[in-house]
Amino acid sequence: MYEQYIIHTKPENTVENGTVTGFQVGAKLPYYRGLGISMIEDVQLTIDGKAVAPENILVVLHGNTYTLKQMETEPEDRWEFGEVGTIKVLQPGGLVSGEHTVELLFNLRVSYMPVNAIRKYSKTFMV
Amino acid sequence: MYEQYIIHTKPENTVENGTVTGFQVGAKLPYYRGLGISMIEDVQLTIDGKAVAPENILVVLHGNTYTLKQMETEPEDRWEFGEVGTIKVLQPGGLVSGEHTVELLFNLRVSYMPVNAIRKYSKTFMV
Amino acid sequence: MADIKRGVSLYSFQEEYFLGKMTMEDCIAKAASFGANGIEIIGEQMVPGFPKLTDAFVDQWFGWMDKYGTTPVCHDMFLDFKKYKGYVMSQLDQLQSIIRDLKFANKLGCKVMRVIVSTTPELMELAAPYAEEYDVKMGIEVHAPWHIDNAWMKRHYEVMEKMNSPYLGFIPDMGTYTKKIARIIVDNFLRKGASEKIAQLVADSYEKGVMAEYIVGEVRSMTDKPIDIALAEQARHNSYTNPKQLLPYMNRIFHIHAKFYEMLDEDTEYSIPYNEVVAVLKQGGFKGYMCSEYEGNRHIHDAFVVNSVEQVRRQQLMLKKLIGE
Amino acid sequence: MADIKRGVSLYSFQEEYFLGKMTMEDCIAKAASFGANGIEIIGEQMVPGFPKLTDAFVDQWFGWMDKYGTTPVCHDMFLDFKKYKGYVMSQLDQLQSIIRDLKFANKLGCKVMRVIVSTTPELMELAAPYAEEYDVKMGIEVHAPWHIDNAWMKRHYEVMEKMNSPYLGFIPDMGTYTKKIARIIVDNFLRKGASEKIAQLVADSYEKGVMAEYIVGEVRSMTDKPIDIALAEQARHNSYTNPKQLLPYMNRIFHIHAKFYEMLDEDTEYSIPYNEVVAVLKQGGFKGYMCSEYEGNRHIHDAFVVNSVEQVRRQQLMLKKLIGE
Ligand SMILES: [Mn+2]
Ligand SMILES: [Mn+2]
Repeated sequence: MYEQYIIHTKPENTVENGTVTGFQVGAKLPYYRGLGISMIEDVQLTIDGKAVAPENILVVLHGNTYTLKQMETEPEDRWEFGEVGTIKVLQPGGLVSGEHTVELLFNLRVSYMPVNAIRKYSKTFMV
Repeated sequence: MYEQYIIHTKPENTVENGTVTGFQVGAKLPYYRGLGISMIEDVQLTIDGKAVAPENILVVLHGNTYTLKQMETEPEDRWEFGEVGTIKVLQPGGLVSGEHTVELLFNLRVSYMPVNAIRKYSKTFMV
Repeated sequence: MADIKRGVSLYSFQEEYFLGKMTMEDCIAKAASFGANGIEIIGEQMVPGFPKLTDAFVDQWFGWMDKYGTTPVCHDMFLDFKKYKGYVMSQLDQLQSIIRDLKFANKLGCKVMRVIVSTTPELMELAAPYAEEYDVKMGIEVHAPWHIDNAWMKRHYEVMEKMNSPYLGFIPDMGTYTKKIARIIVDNFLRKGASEKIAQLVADSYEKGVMAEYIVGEVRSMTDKPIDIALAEQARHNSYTNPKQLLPYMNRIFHIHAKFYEMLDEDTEYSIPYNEVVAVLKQGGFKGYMCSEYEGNRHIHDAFVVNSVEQVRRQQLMLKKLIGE
Repeated sequence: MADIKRGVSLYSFQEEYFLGKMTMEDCIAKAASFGANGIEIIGEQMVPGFPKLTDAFVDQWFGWMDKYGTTPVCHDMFLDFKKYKGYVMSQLDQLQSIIRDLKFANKLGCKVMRVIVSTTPELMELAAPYAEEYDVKMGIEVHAPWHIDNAWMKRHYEVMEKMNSPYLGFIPDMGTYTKKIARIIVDNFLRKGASEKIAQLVADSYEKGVMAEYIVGEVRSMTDKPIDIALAEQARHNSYTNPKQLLPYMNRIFHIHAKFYEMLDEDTEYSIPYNEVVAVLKQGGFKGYMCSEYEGNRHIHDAFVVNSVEQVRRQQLMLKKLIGE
């Protein structure tokens, strides 16, 4: 459900002050009402089969940037339904040109569900 | 349920024409309404940890003697609720005097149950 | 005189009968001694040579009824559609089996036959004319975890409406109103090695009305122990629904199985709120028999001597008060 | 004028909204165009900045209502009691969350609030005075596989009776009357690799009303494939009960979720026999709104372009005929 919409835009390198600090993808939350950020229990990104370390993932929502650690304690701000957020990966040099496969996984703690919803999608792009 | 009543009397050697042809135990069916014999899908007897071959087991009910094979095609005759039947084991020489452990298992195909009821009990006797 | 009548299913005394401590006559006498003058039997359980009935047995049966002032009320029928391994009996053979039981019930003077829940609505439709012929009402047993308005029973209800026959109806088993999981069942699991903590969780959650799916899910997240999982699964096999659900169906209810697990005293069944249940039956104008169905025996007989007679005595006293005899 | 009123939960258009193909105004306009003048929303789904409501948004909301001749009817509330990992919110914090949603509903002119099924009866009792204060009726959603007389709902019913407040009641979700498992759900499983044979077995058995326990048991005896087992488990998550079951509770029913999976044409929902359901609601004298709740979207959007608008149009036409407008 909503899995195929998880990765909204293809990976692009992140350039900050003229330096490539990593790469980023546009993403949507695969859940039908949006969710307070502290309930997004985990975001995992795998690039070409290799998992990115959690500390190298940032989530940017309507101008607010969160580390996964910071997300745990933010119940008020929400990832709205249909909102395009940005998942940033800190990886100096970013991605070399060519084919890359991205897998993005969301682990959502939805209170009325007996177990967390884990939803993921994988897609290959030319970067 | 009813398991502890499966073995009704302790094993005794069966003497026929002066020869010990095997041994036998008195038994009750562990089910609350009795059952047509063809629905007693299996009877297994283990003596001192060793399973008796199916062809060496006979079931005697109110004067009728059945091999396990014969039981498969007898729907009319019933093992009544609470009835003491006899499980005979063909084993020339029978049991030597001393301690013996008997395990008796019934596999019952009860139509309204999604899977067969398998009920067994094990007991040690001085023979 | 109260509209609701009292009876006992001799099933209740199965432990003593099985052990040879009570004969069928003893069972009937005990029921009568509690003022429960309706007698329900499982033919297969206590009538030797079932389904054959000898004239001698039939004479004796009615002799007992006279002697103890009792009335035959109901025969509980089973349908062995898996008589042979790997083979399911044809529908016409199944129908023959039902007719066999209708004749059996008729000969014993039972005006009601309990039909086992797995019987299909199609078969009930085919059997209805025979029910009329033998003057025996066929009631599909509404047994937990089924309930009177679930999908299976809806199909049965459609057949009842379509046939428009007074010979088809429901026999609600009061196990459907199990508000607390029987502690004798939980204790049995504990004797088999289930964990105290899981037992507490299952019993508490069940009583709160938590959906079985959630209980099983939570227990699975805590343990892999098969006996603990099996205990959690009890939440699927037991059920509690609001007895008010019977009200739209009262014209189709002519008999009740007064299932019980444990009478604590002469007023209280541990699991089933009989005060609620009987209040609804009165409100709905129920006029048939409530027959005791003691279910505790096989959950305790591994560890205790069963006293079915005392259990039935207590339940009958409770029913008498609740009915307002 | 017919007693039963028609509305749409904007949830129905979630696919198009999510993809940016429709705005909230478009959703309201479409509902109105089908003569469904009651508007239900999930605040969290479509109101940016929920739970805050700016004056500008509120003005716009009522502006839309005027423009399209619609009426705010219901806000669907959620209760995030697991906001922090490993921690369950205290009861008082949960109450605050409910009050927050009551205020939200009140500001948008909704006289009804859908309370999510996992909400405890104790919490409803605590919240009842606030429902009265904000003049918003709280209806616990009776969502499959729960049903209106099962254990959890019985406890809710007891609170309703105890509080004797017109502000507490039930919102039956018509998913409870799913007679056939949605073929779009089965097809989704087939796309994920489930076996044709298992799919057929599950769909047929479910339609026959076979208890989920038996369906899962049979499938497990045939295969170990996780996707096949998951398909069998659908029999646990779906449910069909006799809609007559609503009759004893009509005085507690003030709103209906007209859940649907697939409208085949303008008369037929594949899974849910709306003719049966509406007949019971009429018989019971229901006078509230039935709001379309299109559930098909997420079961087909992996393979098809969703057309929620056409689906809702068909359902509204069906409802109009059945209601007898
Ligand atoms: Mn019963
Ligand atoms: Mn709903």
